[in-house]
Amino acid sequence: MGDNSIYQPKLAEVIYIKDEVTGERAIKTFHVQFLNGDGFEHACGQCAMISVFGRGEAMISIASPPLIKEYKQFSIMRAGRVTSAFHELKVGDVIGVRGPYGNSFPIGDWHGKNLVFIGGGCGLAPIWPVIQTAVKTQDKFNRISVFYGGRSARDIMYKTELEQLRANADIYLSVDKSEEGWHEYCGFVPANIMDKAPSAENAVAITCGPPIMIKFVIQNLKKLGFSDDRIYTTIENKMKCGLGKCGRCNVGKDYVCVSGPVYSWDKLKTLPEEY
Amino acid sequence: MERILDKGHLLDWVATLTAWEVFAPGFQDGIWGYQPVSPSAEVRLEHSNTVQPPKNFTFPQREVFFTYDQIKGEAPKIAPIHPKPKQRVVFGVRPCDGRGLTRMDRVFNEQFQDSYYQTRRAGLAYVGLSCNQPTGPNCFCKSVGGSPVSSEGLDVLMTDLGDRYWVSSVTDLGLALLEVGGSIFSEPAQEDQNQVRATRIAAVSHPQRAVQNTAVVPSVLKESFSSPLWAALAQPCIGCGICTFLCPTCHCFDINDENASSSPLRGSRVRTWDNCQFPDFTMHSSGHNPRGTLASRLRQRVCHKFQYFHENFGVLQCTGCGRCISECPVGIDILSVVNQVCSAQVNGE
Amino acid sequence: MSNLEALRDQAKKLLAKGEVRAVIGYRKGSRGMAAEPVVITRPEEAATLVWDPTCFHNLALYLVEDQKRLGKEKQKADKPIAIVAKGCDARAIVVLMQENYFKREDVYILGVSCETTGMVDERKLACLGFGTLQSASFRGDDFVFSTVSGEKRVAASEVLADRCLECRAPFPKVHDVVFGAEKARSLASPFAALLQFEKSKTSIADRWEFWQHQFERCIRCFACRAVCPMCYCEECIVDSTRFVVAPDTTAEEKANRLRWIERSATQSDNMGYHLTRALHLAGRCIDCGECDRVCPVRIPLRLLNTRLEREVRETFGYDPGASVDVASFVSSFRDNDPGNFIR
Amino acid sequence: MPEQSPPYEPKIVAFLCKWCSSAGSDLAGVSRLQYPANATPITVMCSGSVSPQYILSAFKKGADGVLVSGCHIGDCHYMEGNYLARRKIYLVNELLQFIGIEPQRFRMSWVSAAEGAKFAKVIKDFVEDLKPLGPQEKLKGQRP
Repeated sequence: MGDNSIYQPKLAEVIYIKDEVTGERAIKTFHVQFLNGDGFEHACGQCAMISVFGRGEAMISIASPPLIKEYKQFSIMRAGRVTSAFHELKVGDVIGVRGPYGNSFPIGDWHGKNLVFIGGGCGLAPIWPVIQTAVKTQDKFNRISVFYGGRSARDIMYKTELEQLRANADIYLSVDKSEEGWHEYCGFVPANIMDKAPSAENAVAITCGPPIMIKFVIQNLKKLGFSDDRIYTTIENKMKCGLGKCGRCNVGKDYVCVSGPVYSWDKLKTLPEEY
Repeated sequence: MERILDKGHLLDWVATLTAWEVFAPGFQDGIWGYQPVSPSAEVRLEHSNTVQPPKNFTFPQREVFFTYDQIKGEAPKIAPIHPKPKQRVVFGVRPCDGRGLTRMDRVFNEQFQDSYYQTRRAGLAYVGLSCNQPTGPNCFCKSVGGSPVSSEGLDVLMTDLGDRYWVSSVTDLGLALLEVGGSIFSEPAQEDQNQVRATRIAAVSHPQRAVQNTAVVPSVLKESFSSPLWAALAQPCIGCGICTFLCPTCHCFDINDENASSSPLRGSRVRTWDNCQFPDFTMHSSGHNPRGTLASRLRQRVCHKFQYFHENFGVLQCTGCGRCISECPVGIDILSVVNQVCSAQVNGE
Repeated sequence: MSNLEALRDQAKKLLAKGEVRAVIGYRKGSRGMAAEPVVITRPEEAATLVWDPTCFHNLALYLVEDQKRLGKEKQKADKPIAIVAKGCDARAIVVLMQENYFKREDVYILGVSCETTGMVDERKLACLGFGTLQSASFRGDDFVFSTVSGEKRVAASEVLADRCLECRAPFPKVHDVVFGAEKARSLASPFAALLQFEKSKTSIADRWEFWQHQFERCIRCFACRAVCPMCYCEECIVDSTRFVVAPDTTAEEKANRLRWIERSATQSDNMGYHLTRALHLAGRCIDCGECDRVCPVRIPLRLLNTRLEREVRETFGYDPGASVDVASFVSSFRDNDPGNFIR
Repeated sequence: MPEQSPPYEPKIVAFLCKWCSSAGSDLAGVSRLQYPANATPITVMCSGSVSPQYILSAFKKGADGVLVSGCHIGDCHYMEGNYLARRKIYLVNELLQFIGIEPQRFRMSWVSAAEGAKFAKVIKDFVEDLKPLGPQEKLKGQRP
């Protein structure tokens, strides 16, 4: 009976590790493959509760698109006890994964539209599966643009992948302050949006990043004419169960782990600001 | 089924319940609490109410989910742990705590069913005792949709008629408990009928403290999120966990890995009670804290009980037992908080 | 008798003249007779202050909160904050000053003397079966309670909290102004409860059985810690699973923080918490008894604290909370401290 | 004779100050003194740095006995660390006995860098005193 427990993780093996960003705000990308024929399907934007046994669990968004069935991708910034444990893992180590949790981006509603993605810092990971899915099924969408910024050039994650994306999408990178060897935009992500001014016409904006960035991105998107129901974002709160029970991720009546993490701005703005 | 039980025969009934572990209120260590009933023990149901609700029977403070055992370089061995199904009867549960169980059911038994809770819940029977008088000065069950004679969440409801109990079954499980007792009970006479009716009417008519205008509280609280009163009312709060740990409906928890040995790695993943009043409850690992102030945490507790739960499940979460009021070290009074915040909002203060 | 009107007048005057930022005191609570802590900032609020036998709370706690808030907001107070302080509260304030938590000029002490009584023990009072109580007041050596069936007068010694029965100094020695007199009293001997316990549990086995049972019952609500003015650590050892994170806390530190005590309320973990807390309070605990009063499962925490307090007083000749000018107990020593237990 | 399980060997956690007691234990080692191998030494900078929670933690993790050892009074490398340790550890000792822990399970000693023989004797005595008590279960964490 315990096997059916909603708290029981499935075992998965780490098959690939990549250092995305090094230093203080280190980010690593992991591919994990379920053992024993286990597994689950997920949708773009959903999360999983992943754990290093002996250290604990953390809720991390699944960064691989649903099209990829062989493994799940997680890009994790080193921030605390559990995420540090992930950074110590080696290929071949076994972790626990349970999920998928939360809602997902309504990609089906966006067919025929222009997609504007806006990410900052490690906030590229939650929207990455949407970008991947959109690019791989490009015939269903119009123009795809990706705005992404980091504090400095070395904080930019998915560097290679972003370069490859240039063939299929408009990529606008930025760093907060100018630095040697950087030839793209210097300044914060919200400013970069105003600089490039993507058209709101038939477009949907999807943003994820630090709360302060999201706040100004949304302000600027509205200036550009994006209506509240065409702006999507994800929020993250501390989570322990992923099942709407443990009581800490709620924003008003909404448990982010069940009703979120994906919100359109017209929905999110009705909730109290507790995130 | 309605029956009459002589008070002197209460233990005889308990003795027939051989298939069940029986618990009843007892006075130990200076407080009333639920204790296992041994054949020789005296069962006393004249308690006011227990300091702790019977929450532990379905949601213990510590629940082990599984153990892990890993030799370095090998895959971990995971051994699920699950409570053994147990048949338990708890005597003397007050109606507010019976209703508390139904609120916990909504959380653990609906979307994403919690098998730990379910297993413990499945074998559990509450033999309730209606409150002829409010059990304490801070009872307010009537104003949150309950009643001192409510049978919600109970399997059997007993009413004290002086030298005997009126015993009525509420659920099939309750009926089974009465049937096991068999001839220990007697058929109620017309006089008993009259007396129980009169007793219950009197019970319900006792004055209680009250939430004002309960019907509009959820919607008014929703408008009061930014009220300056939250900060003022939270000023004396010391941020302890009494209010929530003693609440029959608070269910927040934490999950941690507890290691017994680091090499080989051995330990267990454990759920423990947690508490929205602790400052680190919602703190992100970055240090950002969506509910970083005492005011925001008091608001969370009150709004969860009186607004969010209502929005999600259509009923108030609070059952009016009054424990959080009586036991608060500094006198924070959920009734007064709700009433003050709501009246300030309604009166546009 | 401490004159409530004089106390209110003084508080009002201090606020009206702008001599203090706020006054920490007691007011009537909403749940029956008990008073509750309040912080007032306007002179007209002074009329709500009360002083009665239900003013249990050690208000020094709110001085700590105030300092923490100022620190967090990186502010410096331009004026002192006033506080109503009983004998025990004033001792707590002295310990906090000894530890440089704040300075004497940061606080204006409105001392109140408990004279020959003290604070009521609600559990003892409940045994008298008065039913719902509306208010409590001092009357000489007695307490008067107003109940639904009229006034009840009870000798204070019958329902006094143990801590007050055993109190050596029911008068706030350190104060700016004091209400009420320093009176001689003949109450129970210091450590009476402890001595009675020791008489009843003489063997190691008896004592273990007792404490094992007590620690098993702890539900880890941390009310004992929350209510204690001396438990001001930013990060308590029990929070090592989830500790205070400052902007400059590195991931490294967060990852490697030691986990002294798990969150599970097991006997072993509970014991680790309570014993460590008792030792952290050695020489600092001024026996306000608040931890004992607030414990919802009635663990007799005062026994642990008074056991160490007795050592501190009798073996080391140290009087906690008596003077700002002596070094704190754990940061000082005497050449003749006992060493005969050392091999 | 029937086969017997190996005799009970108590586990001791010994907090030894770096300057004296730890050096004393090294001396006991290099002098080839015979003493029981029951102690797990943990070198600390000073006996004054041993927090009560170290001691409780050692018991919680299953130590049968805990030893704190430092420089003799007057010899502290930091002048007064061991004076501070003395009153602190005295209270730990009293409190442990108060809650019903056998007094034999906790011990403090002064061992200088030159006292290899004394260190050996402290450990030997400790082991002898602990053996009759059997394993320490009172403060040990029981999991799961």
